[in-house]
Amino acid sequence: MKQIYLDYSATTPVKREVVDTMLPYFTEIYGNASSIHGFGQEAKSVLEQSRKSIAETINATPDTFYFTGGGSEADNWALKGVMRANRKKGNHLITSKIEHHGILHTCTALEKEGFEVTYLDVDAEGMVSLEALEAAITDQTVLISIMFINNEIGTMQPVKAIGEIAHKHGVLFHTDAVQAYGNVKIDVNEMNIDLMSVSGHKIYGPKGIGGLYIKKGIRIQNIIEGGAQERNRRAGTENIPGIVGFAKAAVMADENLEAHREKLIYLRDKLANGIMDVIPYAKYNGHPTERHPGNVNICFEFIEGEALLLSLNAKGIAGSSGSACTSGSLDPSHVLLAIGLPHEIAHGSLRLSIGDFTTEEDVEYTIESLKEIVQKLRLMSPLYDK
Amino acid sequence: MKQIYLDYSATTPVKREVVDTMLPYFTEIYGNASSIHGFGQEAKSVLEQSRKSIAETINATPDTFYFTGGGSEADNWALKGVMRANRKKGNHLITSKIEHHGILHTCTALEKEGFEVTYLDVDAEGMVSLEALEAAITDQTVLISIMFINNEIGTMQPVKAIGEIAHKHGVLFHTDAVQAYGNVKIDVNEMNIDLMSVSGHKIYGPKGIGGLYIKKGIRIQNIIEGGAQERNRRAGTENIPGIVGFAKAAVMADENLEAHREKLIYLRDKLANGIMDVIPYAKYNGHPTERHPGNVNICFEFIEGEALLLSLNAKGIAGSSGSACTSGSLDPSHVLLAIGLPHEIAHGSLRLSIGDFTTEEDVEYTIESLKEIVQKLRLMSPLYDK
Amino acid sequence: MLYTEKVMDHFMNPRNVGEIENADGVGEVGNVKCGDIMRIYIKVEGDQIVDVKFKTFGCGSAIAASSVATELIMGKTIDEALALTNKQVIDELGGLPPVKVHCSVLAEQALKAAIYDYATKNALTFKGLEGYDPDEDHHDHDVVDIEF
Amino acid sequence: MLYTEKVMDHFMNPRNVGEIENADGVGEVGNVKCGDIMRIYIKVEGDQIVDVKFKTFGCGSAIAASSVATELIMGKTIDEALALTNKQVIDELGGLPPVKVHCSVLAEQALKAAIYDYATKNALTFKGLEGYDPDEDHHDHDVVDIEF
Ligand SMILES: Cc1ncc(COP(=O)(O)O)c(C=O)c1O
Ligand SMILES: Cc1ncc(COP(=O)(O)O)c(C=O)c1O
Ligand code: FES
Ligand code: FES
Repeated sequence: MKQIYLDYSATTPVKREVVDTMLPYFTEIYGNASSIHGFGQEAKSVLEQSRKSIAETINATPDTFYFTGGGSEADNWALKGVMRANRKKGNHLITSKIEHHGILHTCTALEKEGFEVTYLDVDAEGMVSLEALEAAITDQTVLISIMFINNEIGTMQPVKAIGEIAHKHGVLFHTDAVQAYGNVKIDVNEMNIDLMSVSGHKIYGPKGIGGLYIKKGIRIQNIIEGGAQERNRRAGTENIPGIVGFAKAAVMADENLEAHREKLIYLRDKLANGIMDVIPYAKYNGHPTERHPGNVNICFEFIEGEALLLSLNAKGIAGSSGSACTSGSLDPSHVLLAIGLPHEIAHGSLRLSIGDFTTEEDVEYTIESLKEIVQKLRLMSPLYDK
Repeated sequence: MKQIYLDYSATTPVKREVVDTMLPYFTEIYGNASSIHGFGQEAKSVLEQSRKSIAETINATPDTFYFTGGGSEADNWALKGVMRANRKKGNHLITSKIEHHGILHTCTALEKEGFEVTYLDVDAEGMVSLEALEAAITDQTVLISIMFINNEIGTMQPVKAIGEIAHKHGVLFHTDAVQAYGNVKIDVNEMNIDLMSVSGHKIYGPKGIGGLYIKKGIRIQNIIEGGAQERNRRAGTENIPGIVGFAKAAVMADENLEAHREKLIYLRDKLANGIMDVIPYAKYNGHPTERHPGNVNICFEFIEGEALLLSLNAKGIAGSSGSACTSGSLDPSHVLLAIGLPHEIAHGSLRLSIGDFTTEEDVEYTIESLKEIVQKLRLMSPLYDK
Repeated sequence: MLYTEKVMDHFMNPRNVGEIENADGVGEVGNVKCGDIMRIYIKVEGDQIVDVKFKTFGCGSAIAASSVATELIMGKTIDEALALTNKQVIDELGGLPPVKVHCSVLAEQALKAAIYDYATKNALTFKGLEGYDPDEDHHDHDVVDIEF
Repeated sequence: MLYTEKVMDHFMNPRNVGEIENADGVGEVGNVKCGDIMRIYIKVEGDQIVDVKFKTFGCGSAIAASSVATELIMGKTIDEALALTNKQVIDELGGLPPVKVHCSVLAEQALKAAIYDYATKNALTFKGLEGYDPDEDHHDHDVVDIEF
């Protein structure tokens, strides 16, 4: 059976070119980048070259980009590191209700440590209100953390304006750009970003590698202490193959950004419009224009998301009901509740995310299959009586 | 020029079989293990299979082994996680002066949080005293963390006896087994180990993946919060290729353990004896018998370690002056100072670590080259007047 | 796979989907907020269940559990049907992930609710309904030890 | 590589290694605890340094810096030699990693110490030695911004 992957927001396949770039670093140039000998110095040199390549894609200097074990670690580091290091300045953190759990659960942990967190509401399209944000700032506020692009509904926040407000009040601004990086052009300087989390496996790079941009001069504590790697800020033998692969993927994404966006937007709109045209009682979630180029998120009334996913999977189509890492949870998505959907509608959500290997035929087949599936499940549903 | 790698304790090449096992998970079975669809479930299944394989090598059940981004993360997690979660029980931690920086710098961070840390001395061969250990335990003691095998001088601690003492006093026992795993047989139950850190890249597996064994029922806080991965204990999209590679390397190491040890011990002794025979004013560090099968650590009087390493490197031989991750530091090794060596001798240290691809010729060539190099550097040294 | 082949079969090809017009008993359990509602219809002749149908809004295993439960009691006596446990449903499905055990409980409870409805309408009593309270909330997601 | 080719060349093939018997001046700086000691011998005729040799216990860049420093002052006048800065040593080596800058400072100081020894023995004064205190600790590892 044909396999159609429409879950690029959960993770992407690693591109062939990326794997090829990584391979020599497993078996040949395998040195520890901290070693003085040739094996080590070769690794060190490619490490710094990779850092530079990635930094360039976000208009940062290499010494502001730190590698981590993924996006979640970067999120944890940014929030815990900045809040703990700036206790003297204040104990207040502002975020939104639709953040990834990497942010939200870190906030819960920080609350247990005595910090105060404001969770901003979003509107029906998933947008944070700039007025509400500004109003939430107190003289205790140290950090604002608002995600660049939401992983479930794809809404993109006005990051630059958020950073402007933060800086106007002398507050630091972190953004979780795990979904945005590689899908929109990011310039940390122009966009007033002080810290930014990114992850390799969302941009056709390897899993288990990510990074945190930290503007120069920011006080931040470590969360992983030990060796002097990453300028004494993140211990652990550097994952050179992962780093090299991440950098290759980042550069490829950056060079191809416009074509990638155009293609994704075309297919996304075709998919979303196609579904909305043929399936009644459906709601297209997220912002109509300010959204991830590949994100489609739709709620189908009267049916439940997991049943939908299983049925799609039986037809070879891989989708998601929202964020991958909360599957197994029985609660509906916190993001869909935050945009004001009632529980029963939120339960019927489907996220289809398009990527570089998606074809027009994939989209057509998906629309067709989805129509059948929704119809079948609705006929089984006690809530459906049309 | 021939390249001779004698720095297996810093990191190992990834074995061909390991890379081959990893490859499909980059480009084909690339799903997010938390996803419901086929791509995800395949990943999930290999994830759990890998966990099981690794757990079996240490005689643990799969639900006690958690993947991390490396050995340093595991060390940080064990210490911070246990101490913070057991504040009600006490605030005292016991460790040794020769731990890896992943432990020592974590201890410093914990001291800043208000915990008390006892750093045990070691004897001239790097051994912790069991009497001193027992005497250090107070009613506030929550955790003892003593490394299994030291990364610089190779000394192996009496882990089982340490665990026994810990348990006799109702104290938890963590061991950093990053250097031991794959080099000695470990049975966490028989050895009274409650928590244990391991790392992939020291056993011919990939970098950027490690793990923490946590016995059932132990209270431990997370250090990376977010998604529900790793049974809610360590967030972040699972690094499936890394995990698969780590498991493959672990199983290979376990199956081949006896032959590996025999070979390493034979070459190690040949190398150490060869050097001690032909170079005067040298001191063989560590324990004569209770040591890493591949570790040779020798101090050469009147010369400095970096100059030695550079000269070796110029002859194609990759060695280390101690721990890789402190290179760049100008201070002599804390381990060598802890075994009582004076600064000037500690500065002249060389660690050569043997691994599966080392040959008898490598060893012979190294002895010969080293003799020349030491002679040349001594003739340049103002301290040498023989 | 997340589910056994048996679960997938009953999910993809559910038996006895639909409604029974003028059913002798109808039971509905679950909660739309939790994303699961199960409704079971029974037709009774004498003490025998001669027809049973279901409609379910819920996850894959809820649908599979409904299907299996209706199959298990089709043609059985009321007393036999009342003896059905969620354990039997799980066994028949070849197992369910721990987090999905409650879906099988829903099936057991929906069936009991349908029989209770039949009993109430016909002023009958059954041993298997002793102590049964249709308003009790049998739907507690937290009782299962979530393992994943 | 950690070091430039120039550094490696001077490290592997150091110029002017050794001692000068009955040297006119000998200077030693560094500290065995810190793992670096540099000793420079000079032979002076008139105001000219006609021979210079060194012995160094230290890292690769310390040896290379000694070698380059001796080469730079060989045949020079004392005043010219006193004008030598660690910056010149670094430039001549094609650069040093920031953490190794202090090795070049050692070379400058060892030379000054040797000339000071010569001056003291011969009751001479040099402009370049004004304010020079041989007992001052010029050896501070912490002054460099450690970047790696
Ligand atoms: C004893 C010991 N502990 C911890 C570590 C850290 O492991 P990793 O580099 O995987 O973070 C190492 C090696 O680097 C080690 O030798
Ligand atoms: C918005 C967002 N933040 C953080 C993460 C976590 O990244 P990682 O899986 O690399 O830890 C993800 C994806 O999993 C994400 O979509
Ligand atoms: S119906 Fe609630 S999870 Fe199955
Ligand atoms: S002599 Fe101290 S590091 Fe060079």
